[in-house]
Amino acid sequence: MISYLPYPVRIDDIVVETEDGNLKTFKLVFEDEAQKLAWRHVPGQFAMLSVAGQGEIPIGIASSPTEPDHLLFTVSRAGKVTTALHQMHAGERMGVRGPLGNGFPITTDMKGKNIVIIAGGFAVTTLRATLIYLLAHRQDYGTITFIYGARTPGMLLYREELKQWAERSDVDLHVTIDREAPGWDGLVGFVPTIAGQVAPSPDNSVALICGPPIMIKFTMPPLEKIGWTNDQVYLSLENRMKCGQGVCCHCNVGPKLVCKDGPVFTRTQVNKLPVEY
Amino acid sequence: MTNQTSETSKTSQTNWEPKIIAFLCNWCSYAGADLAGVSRFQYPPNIRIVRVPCSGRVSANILLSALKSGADGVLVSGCHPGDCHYISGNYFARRRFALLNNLLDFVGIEPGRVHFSWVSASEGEQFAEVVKKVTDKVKTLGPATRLVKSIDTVQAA
Amino acid sequence: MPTINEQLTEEIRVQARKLLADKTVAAVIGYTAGSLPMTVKPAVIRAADDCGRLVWNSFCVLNLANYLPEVLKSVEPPRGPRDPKPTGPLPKVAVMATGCWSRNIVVQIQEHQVERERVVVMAIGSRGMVSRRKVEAHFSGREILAVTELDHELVVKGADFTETVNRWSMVRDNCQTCTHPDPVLVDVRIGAPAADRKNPNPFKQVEMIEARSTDERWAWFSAEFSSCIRCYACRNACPLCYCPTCFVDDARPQWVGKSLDATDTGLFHVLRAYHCAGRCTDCGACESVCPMGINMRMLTKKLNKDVLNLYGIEAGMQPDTPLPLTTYKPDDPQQFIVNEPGSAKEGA
Amino acid sequence: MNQFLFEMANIRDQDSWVHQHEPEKATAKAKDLVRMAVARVRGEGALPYNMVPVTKSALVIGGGVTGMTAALAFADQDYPVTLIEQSDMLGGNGRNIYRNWKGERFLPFINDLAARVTSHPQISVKFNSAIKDVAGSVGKFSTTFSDGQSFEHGVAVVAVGGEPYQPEGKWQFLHGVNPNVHTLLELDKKFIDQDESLKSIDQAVFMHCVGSRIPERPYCSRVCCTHAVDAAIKLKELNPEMDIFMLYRDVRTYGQRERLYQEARGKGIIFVRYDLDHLPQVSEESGRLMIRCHDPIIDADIAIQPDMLVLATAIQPRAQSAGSLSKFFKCAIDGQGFLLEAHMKLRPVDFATAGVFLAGLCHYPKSMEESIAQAKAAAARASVILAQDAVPAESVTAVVNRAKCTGCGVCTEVCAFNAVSLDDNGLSVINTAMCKGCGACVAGCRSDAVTLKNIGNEQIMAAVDAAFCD
Amino acid sequence: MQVFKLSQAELDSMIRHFGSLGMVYTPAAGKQPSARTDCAPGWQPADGAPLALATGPSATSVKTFFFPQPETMQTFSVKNNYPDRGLLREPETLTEKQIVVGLRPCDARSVLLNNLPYREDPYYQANMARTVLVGFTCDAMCSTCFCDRMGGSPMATEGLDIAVSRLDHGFAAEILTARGEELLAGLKLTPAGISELDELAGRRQAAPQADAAGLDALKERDLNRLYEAPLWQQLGESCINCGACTFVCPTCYCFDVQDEVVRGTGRRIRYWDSCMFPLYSLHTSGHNPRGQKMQRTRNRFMHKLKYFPDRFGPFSCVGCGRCVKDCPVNIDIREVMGDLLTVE
Repeated sequence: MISYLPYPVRIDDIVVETEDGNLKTFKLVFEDEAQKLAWRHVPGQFAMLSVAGQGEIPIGIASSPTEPDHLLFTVSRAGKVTTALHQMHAGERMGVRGPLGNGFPITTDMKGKNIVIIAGGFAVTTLRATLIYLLAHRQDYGTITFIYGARTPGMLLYREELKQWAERSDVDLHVTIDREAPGWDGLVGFVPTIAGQVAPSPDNSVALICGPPIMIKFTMPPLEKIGWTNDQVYLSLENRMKCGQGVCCHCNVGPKLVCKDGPVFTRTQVNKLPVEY
Repeated sequence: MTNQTSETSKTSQTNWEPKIIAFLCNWCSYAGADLAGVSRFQYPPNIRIVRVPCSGRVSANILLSALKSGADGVLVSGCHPGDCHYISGNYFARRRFALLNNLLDFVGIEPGRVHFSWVSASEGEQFAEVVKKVTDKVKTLGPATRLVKSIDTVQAA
Repeated sequence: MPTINEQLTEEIRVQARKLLADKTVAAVIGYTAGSLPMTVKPAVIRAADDCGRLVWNSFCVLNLANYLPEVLKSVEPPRGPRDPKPTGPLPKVAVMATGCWSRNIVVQIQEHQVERERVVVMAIGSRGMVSRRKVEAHFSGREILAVTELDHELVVKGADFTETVNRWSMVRDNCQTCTHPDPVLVDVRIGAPAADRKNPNPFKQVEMIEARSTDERWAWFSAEFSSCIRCYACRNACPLCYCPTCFVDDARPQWVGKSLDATDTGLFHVLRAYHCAGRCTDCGACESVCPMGINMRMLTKKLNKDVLNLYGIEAGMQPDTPLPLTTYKPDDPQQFIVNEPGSAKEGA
Repeated sequence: MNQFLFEMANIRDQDSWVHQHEPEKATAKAKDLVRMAVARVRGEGALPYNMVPVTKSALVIGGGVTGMTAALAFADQDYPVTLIEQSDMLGGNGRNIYRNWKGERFLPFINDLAARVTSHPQISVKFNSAIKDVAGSVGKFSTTFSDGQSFEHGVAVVAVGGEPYQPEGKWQFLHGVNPNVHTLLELDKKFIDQDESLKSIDQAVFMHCVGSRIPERPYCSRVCCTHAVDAAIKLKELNPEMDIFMLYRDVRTYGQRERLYQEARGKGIIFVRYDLDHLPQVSEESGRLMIRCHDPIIDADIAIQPDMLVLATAIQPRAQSAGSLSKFFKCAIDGQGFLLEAHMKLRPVDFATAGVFLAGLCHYPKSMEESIAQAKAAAARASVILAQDAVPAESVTAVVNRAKCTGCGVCTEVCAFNAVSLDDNGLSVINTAMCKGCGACVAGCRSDAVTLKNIGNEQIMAAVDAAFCD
Repeated sequence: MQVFKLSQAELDSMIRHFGSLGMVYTPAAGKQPSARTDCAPGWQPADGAPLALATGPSATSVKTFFFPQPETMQTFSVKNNYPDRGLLREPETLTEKQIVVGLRPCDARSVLLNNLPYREDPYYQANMARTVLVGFTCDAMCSTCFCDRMGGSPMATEGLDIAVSRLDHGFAAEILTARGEELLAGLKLTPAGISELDELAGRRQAAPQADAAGLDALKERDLNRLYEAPLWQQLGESCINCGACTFVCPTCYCFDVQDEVVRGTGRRIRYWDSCMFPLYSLHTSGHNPRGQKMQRTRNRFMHKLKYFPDRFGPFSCVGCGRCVKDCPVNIDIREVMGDLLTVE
């Protein structure tokens, strides 16, 4: 039987991620030890964040299963629930329902492969979870290429971690911003351009792409040019959803339910669907 | 059923005191209320003032949602016609309220749940009088039940 | 001898065909035959050859002005949401309109939803639309399989009966009390104009409710509106309800709850009616389409009465006069002001 | 702290002082008020202090005494001024008036004023000119004139004056028909021209309140009583034997002007009261004027056959006040078409529209010295703006959520400041520099597309809900 | 399976007897407000009066008993001084028996169809567990009825606990489940004789039968290929996007969730939503994947006739005809299906 009851969690810490203040990462800890132990998720899954009196909102899980003490969610202030969330403080109580959705195929299709992760804007959240997981199981995967772009340096998420990853030799990290900015000596250019330049060969590889639809659209041609096929590319779809568990029907894209059949689809699967996302 | 729950829980308190939401315009009626304070004009402690820039800021939606939230009475007060700080806000408000007032009466909301008044910044005593009149009227009507939202408190508590 | 409606239908077809053929308009909004007795389908006709599908009868209860803004948009050249409106003349759309529908178009023009020069009003003097619900009630429970319309009678057939009823007795309440059956906008005249009707008291039903006590009115309101299933057919059938986000759907702020309790449904209907204040032309579409048969028209009719009495305005009749809630007079009546000398509540 | 993050729970004035004998209930109320204030302020955000740089020049509209006075007040402070006048001459109505109630002649004064204006290096006068368009707002207006030229200015003073009512209908009293019926200004013209024929008049009648204090013009024109009494005295000076009757409703020779009234009585001028139910009847009988009226004091009908009838006609606003001008400068007008100040007591020479001021007869009927004082006041108020490098614009303004906007235009209609308009896409846009934050558009918007910064619907509802959260 | 024979009086007393076992609901005559705030209008508590059913299905569907409008999912408090402030709790599962009398076979079938997406849903299942369905088979069909075209039949009993059928003299009550049997425990009823059983069987045989061939034909159509067909544009153009069809539909089951707070006390409810509404699919960003009426109209029919069958097997329509009857603009799903079969 599915459940609609969120687990009670406490906000342990809130980090303002971006210069505009509109993205905050919430560190949540379970109030109930048994619930904490029972929680199992894979990167790419999402959960419903719940604020009593405001409602629920689906948010990708930004923490990796290999960080077992807490859950991380990076939330953009946009609607009613997220605005309320942004007004909350450490120590306050809220709810989490999940994990929901299918997640990335970390133990199946991705295992033993070279991994290319391409992220744009704040869609990087579940890919952060993925990267942390991959690094924790480093021996199970081939090369790891991580391409991440944001509008400005101040709009990059997880800046401390980006620095740490940059220093690692087992991750090929490319962080880019859209336009030149003072104090920025890294890559400049849109994600698709950078991806075309740095993406490895498609042999024995899998790509995970999350970002605004326009970025995804323009990222494919450069990849295709060097031989990538739609089967190798995983995308994460978003749609309005309410139950998160395949019942309420809100998130359907043709016959598929994003919450249950997704949010992760191969590009081959997505191409078969009507454009209702 | 739920409406009755709220009614009984309200009336069961032996000394029921109505809560009246008063939307006061910033320039006249709110200042009039301040003047009533400075002048120590006493009036019943039942109103809860929400300051708004102008009576023209108060929409039917706002007024009805105050009733929905459980206000036993609602008062909207602004500058006298012609004195609006924003020239014409209260004139528009007057038309909106005239129609709303009649419509609420039509659907059976007790006359006297919802009040409108003009009180200027210099009318502290007038303000106290209006509040007295409104409070007395609401008290004779008893707790509001019509168009009051109520959810099952038994399950929630 | 063809019936009046058959003649009108033929005239509509001829005129629509002409308008489409000579490219005066890009589309015609009208009615085509329905699949059930006493139903018609609103349709947008874009080809002259298609005009034979158009029909006109006494069951055209949905206000076609409802479709006008969207159809007008559909015939414009496509553009992005941020692109400015094209400057040159845009294609026109023809629409059938009776008195109340044409007045709705006037309100739509006043509210910038429709540009007058892009609308070709095919004006039809209304003879009153028949209430399907009244006919069904007349045959209480016996299923009606076919209804043939004569000029003054309806021939109603069921599995085991055929009965003729007087047409006017089955006409909707709003049409029976209508005083302006003829369109106020006329571009193409269909049939003969309808004379204004003298109605001794178009607000009789409203006054009957007003005459009741407060408690009786509340009982009436509660009973009438608690059968609402919140399908919003009334709202969506209304040409005035064109907001992209209706207050009732809005979560920020959540004006009205989503449940079926009396407060939520009551608030919805009070506010919906209020939002039509001074704009409603009593076309009756809301009431006609309600699957639960709720008489929500009483609320808008009450507002129409007050707007007329207090401000002397009838929606859609005075295109040059601002809508009543967008204007004022310094000496507007204010008996409801609690501290006004002579106020209704004074000393109450 | 940003001032817009502040909310006050008004415990003192609106709670403890007004419920002194009910401390428990007052405390319960105080808790509610605090909770309500917190709920409300939670939804608030810091708002920017918008500053508009000030263009240090002034526009004065109207070249009468008022306008000239205002222009000189600016110019003498070294601010460039453009003065526009619709005719080809400065002076306005003043040129048609013989003297003031102190007996001082107007024409020399006006000629002197006009000379100072035309010779002032900071004043440029545009004759035969009108306004075609006005853009911008306080601090930076840009006004285009009928000749196509435009002028940038930080403030504007509206002094378009008024005009005499031309008698008509039952107030015509044969004016324009019988050559012996004049208005006061027409009589002044004879004074100015030193018309000798006045001396030969044996009997004159003045009719007060012609066109004033009637339903169409319910106001008192204020200056005509004094003017009429003074003119009557002047006639007496010309011909002490002249019989003069004043047909009046109420005499308003206020302040020091009362002495004129006393003087008139002393000189034997006869005051006969009439009321609207007993309007004097004026007719021609065998070529002579015949006036029949009822004297309520002696309760008798009287008939006069004067040589001259003088009508003290009302002052009325110029059509352009209520027309193009109020549209261009978003000036409020009252029911009669006079321009309306922002607040009768607190802001008597300001318009509700920031940066625009008013003085003179366009405001309401007043005497010359009052107009002059008001002109100086308006210029002084306006100079407060010109003295600054930048002025703050209202921070609490309306904002439009375009996704919810229907473009119905209700907001544009109910905005008293013309701060709302429909853009090329037909959707509502707020000119925040002109918005005063009253919220009329918010309440008028059916689709919740407009909201007011920091006084949004959600915040008001949160405050209301908090009152019931005990 | 037992079959009893009932006179009108026995039928009435049987229904009265149900009142001692739980709440009994019957279709309301005309528009009746519901006795419950969480239950759609159209049903009323049985009042003991003899049941007089109109031909065809009740005004509103039986889904309201399984999928109430609204359903409280959780409750909470947001009062400052409340220790569990912000903590959501599930209300106690309702176990009070509700006996729904007078539904038609089409509605009975809808309960089973909805149970496919809802088989893991705790609230729906709790309502399944406490609801007993006493249905009346149809001895006549309305002109808007088409259950036979959707795989049902006016005499079908699928989904019912007890099925009551009219006979020439009196009624036959078929006890179909253990729950049905429970309801009748303690009642002295006359088993149907051979003649009644024969009559029942005869009536069942004579009734219109499920048209399997028609269903198969539609199933074989590749509707995905018709995704861009012009018929959607025409339908969408006349549709006014109200939710009447979805709300009267027994097999429309999608819901929205919202929190309500009144005077510090809150509840999270789910309530009927309609894919006809633009807000249904609107993203917070303002992007709407089904922003046009046509897209939403298409989605509703595609869901019923393609997506649901692809996922669960049967079409998500039982042919009750309510949407046909109540559509303000006469969109007739029978015509839509016909067009889908013929359009190229």
